Amino acid sequence: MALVLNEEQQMLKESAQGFLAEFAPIAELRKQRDAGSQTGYADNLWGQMTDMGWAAILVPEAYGGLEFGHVGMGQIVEQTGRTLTASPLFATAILGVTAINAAGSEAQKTELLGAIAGGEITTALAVDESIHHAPTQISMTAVKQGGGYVLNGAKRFVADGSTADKLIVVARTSGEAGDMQGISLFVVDRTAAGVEVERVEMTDTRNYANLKFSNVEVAEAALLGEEGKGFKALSTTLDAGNIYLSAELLGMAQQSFDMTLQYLKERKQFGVLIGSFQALQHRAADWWSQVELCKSVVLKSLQAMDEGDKHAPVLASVAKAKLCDVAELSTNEAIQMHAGIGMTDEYDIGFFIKRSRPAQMMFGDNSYHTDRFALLSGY
Amino acid sequence: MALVLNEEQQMLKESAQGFLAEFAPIAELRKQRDAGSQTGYADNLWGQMTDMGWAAILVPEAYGGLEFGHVGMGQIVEQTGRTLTASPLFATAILGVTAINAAGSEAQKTELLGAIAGGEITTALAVDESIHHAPTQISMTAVKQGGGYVLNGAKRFVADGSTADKLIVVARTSGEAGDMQGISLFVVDRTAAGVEVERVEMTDTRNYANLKFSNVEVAEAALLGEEGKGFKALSTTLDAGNIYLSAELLGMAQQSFDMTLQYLKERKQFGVLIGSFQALQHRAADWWSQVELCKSVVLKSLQAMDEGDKHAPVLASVAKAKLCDVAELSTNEAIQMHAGIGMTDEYDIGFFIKRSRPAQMMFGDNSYHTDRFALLSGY
Amino acid sequence: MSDLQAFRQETRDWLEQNCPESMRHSTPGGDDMCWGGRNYKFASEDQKLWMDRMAAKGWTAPDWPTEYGGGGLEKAEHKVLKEELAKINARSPLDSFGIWMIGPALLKFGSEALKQQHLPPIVRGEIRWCQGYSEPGAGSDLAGLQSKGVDMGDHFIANGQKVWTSYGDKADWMFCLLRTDSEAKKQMGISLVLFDMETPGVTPKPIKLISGSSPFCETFLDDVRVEKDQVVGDINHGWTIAKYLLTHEREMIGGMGSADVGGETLGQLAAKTLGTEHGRMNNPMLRAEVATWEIDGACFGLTAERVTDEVKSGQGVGATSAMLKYYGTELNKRRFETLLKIHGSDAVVWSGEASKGGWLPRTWLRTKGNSIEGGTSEIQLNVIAKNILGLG
Amino acid sequence: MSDLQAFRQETRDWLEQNCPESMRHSTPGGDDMCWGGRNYKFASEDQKLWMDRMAAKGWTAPDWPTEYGGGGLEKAEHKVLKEELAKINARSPLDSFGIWMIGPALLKFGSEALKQQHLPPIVRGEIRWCQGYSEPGAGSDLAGLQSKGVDMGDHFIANGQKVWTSYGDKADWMFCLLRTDSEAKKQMGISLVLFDMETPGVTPKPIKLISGSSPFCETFLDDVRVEKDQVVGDINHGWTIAKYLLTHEREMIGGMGSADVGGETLGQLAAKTLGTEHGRMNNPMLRAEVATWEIDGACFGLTAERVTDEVKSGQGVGATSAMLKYYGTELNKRRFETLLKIHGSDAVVWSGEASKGGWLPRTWLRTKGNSIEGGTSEIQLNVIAKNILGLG
Repeated sequence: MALVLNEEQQMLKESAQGFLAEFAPIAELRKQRDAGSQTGYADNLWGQMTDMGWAAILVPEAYGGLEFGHVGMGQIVEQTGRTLTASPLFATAILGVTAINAAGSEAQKTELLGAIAGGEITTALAVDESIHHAPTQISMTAVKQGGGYVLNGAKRFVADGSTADKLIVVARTSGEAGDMQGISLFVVDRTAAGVEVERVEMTDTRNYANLKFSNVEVAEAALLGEEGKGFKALSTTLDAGNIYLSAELLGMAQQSFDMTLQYLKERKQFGVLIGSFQALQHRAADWWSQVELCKSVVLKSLQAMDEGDKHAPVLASVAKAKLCDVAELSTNEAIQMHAGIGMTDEYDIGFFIKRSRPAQMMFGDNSYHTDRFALLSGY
Repeated sequence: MALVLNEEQQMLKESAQGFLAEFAPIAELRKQRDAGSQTGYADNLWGQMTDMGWAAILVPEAYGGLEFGHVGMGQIVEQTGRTLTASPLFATAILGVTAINAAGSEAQKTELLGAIAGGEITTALAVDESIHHAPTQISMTAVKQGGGYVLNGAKRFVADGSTADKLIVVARTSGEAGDMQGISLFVVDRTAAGVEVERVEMTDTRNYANLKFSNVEVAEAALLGEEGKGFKALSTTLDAGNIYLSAELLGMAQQSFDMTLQYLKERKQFGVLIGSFQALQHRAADWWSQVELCKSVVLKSLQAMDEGDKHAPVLASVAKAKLCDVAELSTNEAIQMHAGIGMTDEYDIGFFIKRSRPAQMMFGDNSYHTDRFALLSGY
Repeated sequence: MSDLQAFRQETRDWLEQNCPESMRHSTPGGDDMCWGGRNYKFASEDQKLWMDRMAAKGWTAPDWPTEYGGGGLEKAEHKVLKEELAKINARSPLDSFGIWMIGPALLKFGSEALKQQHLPPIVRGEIRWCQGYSEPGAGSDLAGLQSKGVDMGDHFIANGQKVWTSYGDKADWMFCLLRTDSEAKKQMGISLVLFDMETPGVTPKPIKLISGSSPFCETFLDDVRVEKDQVVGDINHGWTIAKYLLTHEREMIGGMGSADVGGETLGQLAAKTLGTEHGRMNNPMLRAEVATWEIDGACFGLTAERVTDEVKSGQGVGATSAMLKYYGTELNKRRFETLLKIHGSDAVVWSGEASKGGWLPRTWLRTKGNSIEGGTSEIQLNVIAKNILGLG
Repeated sequence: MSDLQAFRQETRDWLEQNCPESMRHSTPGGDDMCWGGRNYKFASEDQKLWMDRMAAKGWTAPDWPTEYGGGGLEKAEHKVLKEELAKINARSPLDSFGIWMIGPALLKFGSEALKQQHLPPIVRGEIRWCQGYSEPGAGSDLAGLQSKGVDMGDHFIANGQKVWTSYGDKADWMFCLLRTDSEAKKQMGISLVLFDMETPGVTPKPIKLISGSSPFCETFLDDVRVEKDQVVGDINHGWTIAKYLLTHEREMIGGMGSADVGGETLGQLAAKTLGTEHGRMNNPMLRAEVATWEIDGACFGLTAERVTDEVKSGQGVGATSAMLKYYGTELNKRRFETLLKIHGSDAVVWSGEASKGGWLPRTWLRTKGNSIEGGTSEIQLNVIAKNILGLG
């Protein structure tokens, strides 16, 4: 497939641009933060997004979705990177949909995907238990008992974990931490008895939680997919997550570059525009080149998911490793080139670095994915 | 100890500068290369050097040496980096002396160190057997037989291996490749029966050899130190080797920087000196800063050897890792900033990169020493 | 027993008796500094006691002359004092831009009257100083400043706006650059003046940083009266002093690069946090980053040492402060990026007790300013290229 | 069956019958190129046969018009031909600066007479071309060239010195930039002219490179007669054509970044050479370097692909050739530095059979020129900053 957007994807991109500029620009993030918002976004934002069909983009038509594909969804997510827009898009419409679609039974898909597409429920994916991403290192247990399971354990760094209606929880029904076998997925109500939710404020002022499960009893129907065989669906979900995080980081890299380029053309020092200094010109040119590389790998990864390409997992790691690297470069260079005012809270550029690091870390940072890339490549 | 040279060390440095400028400048390297020299240096050079006492600098006074210390010797070696001077200084007066002094019996020291100090013999250290430095991975065997040992095996990348009178050979008297125990050192005549010497031409046109030992019989007196306990002396020798290679790389980094800086002040493009371009100015300033860092770590490492500091092994790896890194930067930037003429054989700057890479690789490159540093630091 | 040994013994005994127990370890929050000044609220009685006792001996400024309240210590004695303080892990009794910045400048350039007036209160922690250098239009281009002092005979009337005034809202006095001759060329016609922050027309307004804290102010000057006897050095010749102070500041900021975090090296911390297998840290890529940082950090630390030793032995080439500032701050930024990776999702927690109020991410964000304040990295590279390498 | 399918079948059949077996795999030395020209010594009869057969079909320049001897293929057909050639691993029948450089320029800017004269011999591999652009005083500053052509009515008399003439000693004709109006401003007054290297006064002198080989010459021009009908485009307006050719060259050089070495990826090669333990390559630091290179290499390869696709679909922003040139050549240099580390002491062996005559270190040294020739990396960054980012 040619590495370009088709007309429909281009249109979706532009419509997302317009929508976000109007309803969820960076000013909105500042407003939400200053108001101490618990969700990180305006109350009516998700309603507007679902009205536009964004919750349904990845949902198959059979379950009431638009089945518009990953390249299209990627354009929206890239734009949310430019505007630093928080919303349930990632945790619900991407992670939730992918996990349920990959692992769920017909009945679960019909019920849950339909509800997501209709904007009726939101979800959160609870995977990691330690401070570093380690999807096989699951210690949380799910023990069969009576007609259902009893869950015990703790999860951290759960995006939307303090607000989502349904938690998709990765637990171990057999084996030991480190095993790929024995991992199972469960759909648990956030408000179920025994679920303790601790909201955690992070640098990006989004909505994260640490979760504690103490003898949480769920019905057998809460099991998503086959018992003990959840790792494959989890992997697919994490790959998707990392590719979309890459798309978001791409948007951030582009926007922080654009804002800095603009500043280089406005700010004067020593009587001339700072953009006339060759040392800054060369750094900007290299930075721009790096962002160009990022565009290509993000688009390719999105296409790979649409095509069911067997290289999608490798591409997910290539994309995430590269985007972590370039996002770090971009957010650091943005501040350095803005100099003094880049350090002030008043100026928007500082929001990029604060969102960038959590996005880099979620589901594995540069070091994790470079290592994973090497392992997947046989070394 | 203060990180400065004392007066005597400073004087030795200046005297080395003067000597090398007169008798072994880069022009001499070119001459030797074009003449297809087997040694890589003029016939009378080592004689002149030993006359000046350079062979005796590290030899204890008790064995007829000057015992002038490592900081002093380091100044000479640094200067040979500036002039790209090949000589037996490294393999004989540093590696040979260090190994014999660390492992040898009184009798061996008296005989061999005296002979080295007097300029009567040269030596070479034969350690590595594969293309990467791996001092515990010794497969070459030495089997006790009759009154002596029989050696079998092969060595590569042996500096001065095709000319040295005595080979200091690392062989295994027990254990397996990977063990530190069971390693023994032997002093073997290069011309002994069963020793096959293949001269290998490398990028720096110095004198290297691959060696093959087929049933080479040596007397018991050829064993340097205790049987099976040679690894410690070997380690000391390799640490010294790496610190002196760092000193040489420092000289190369400085000289290639100085020559490039000079060029930036001479070459015009677009009607102005290229040194007036800010992008090149910043790169030059960063490069200079890196070289400053190198000066400090090399001096500290040399001092650590003089003081018998227990951190000398860690410092050896810090110095070599950093110097490999900066030498790579220096030799690459030197060519790039010289642009076209930097690519020509006619101009001297290209000799630095050709000497730099073998010097980087000998006894472990940046990757080896960064790894070793981490291991020595407990991670 | 040599004089120095005797001095060491006396010092040790005195510290044993006079340094309060609570001043011998860090606070969990890491904010151990004591700033002094008219309105300072001491964190504890011990903190005040410790400052006052040290100030009485002149040891808040150990190498200043005794006639201005300083300790009057020789270099060797000063070193002994530092060692003995380090030995008991004593906190600094007084942190102050007075001691670090304007004090040394006054000692070098100030009139006897100015020294008598200002140095003793600095030593005693009574007056807290701030610096009025940068302006909104003149960041890297410091000499491009626009704040004016109009000559009124025995005083100037100052108008303009300063920015990046460290703790401008908490300071008692400001040392400030004014353009006092608008006809003169850029660097000429600038004076370094001193005034009380309570002078009418001085309005500091805190700037909130991305880290959430507000250590700097914008300071507005509206018809501020500055006495002529409060000019340091000659009128219109303040640029030389400003440059001296900049170099001084650069060295202070540059010196931060290689400090350990809580007594542990980056490698130890990483290994503890990530665990090891087969003798190597669990995350091989991060391990490479950590080791490379430690190697660079060690080389930088040795370079700071070497530069000092060279100066001491008279071999110094000088002008290396730009390099130390450049490399030290870049190194410190890299260190905090690596710390973030080591601490994973914990590293981006912004509030709450477990994270000490988001200490790590806030400090990490603060480090981004290291390569901006006191002259950006770009300015340092310019200085190296021009002054050291002679590139025009 | 569509026309294209039919074309594919015909092509496949023809190649099957006409591509000699020995032209279907690489030589061990890696030097598979066929340069053609008056004095070219073919490596084998097969090599000549293969060139001649392809030339007869016009497939040495498949997309050139048939009236000038080209293949006249449509884009889609050209792609099919490339695919079929790749399928049987066929070598290029003819490598030529005629086909890559001056040919396309003549097609775009040349008169009918020049096209008729020069294109067919290029297609047939009869005339080998070289490029006379750079001069000793004008490297990056190409428009600063000093070689002069003095107008003598129907011809110019050229004097000056060119440098970096690729294979100047082996070429038959040169396309050359001359200053033909010394009064005009820099870029004006330059003409692109063609002349035979056997013209009296043309003296190419090989330059030995650090790699030991001599692919370039200095070329001296002493009273060389250049006919006016051999000027491409208008007299004094050659700069436009020169820029077009530079962009062209840039794309060629930039495209080299992500090629595999002998069909293996860097990672596979490294793992094979260094061995693995617990699933990871033995040298953890080198492994990090290799993986990082592979990730960058993959992203670069995808970018080259994307840029092509964008141009095809009319979405291209253009002007990206500077970026591909810059990044591609830097990447290629990094790749060879990493290859050196992978091959350890073997990588610095300069001569002898085992090292294929020092192939690796010589090629490594040659890559250092990638970021210099065709416009240095610095020039590419200038171009990006000015033309794409609009920084003045």
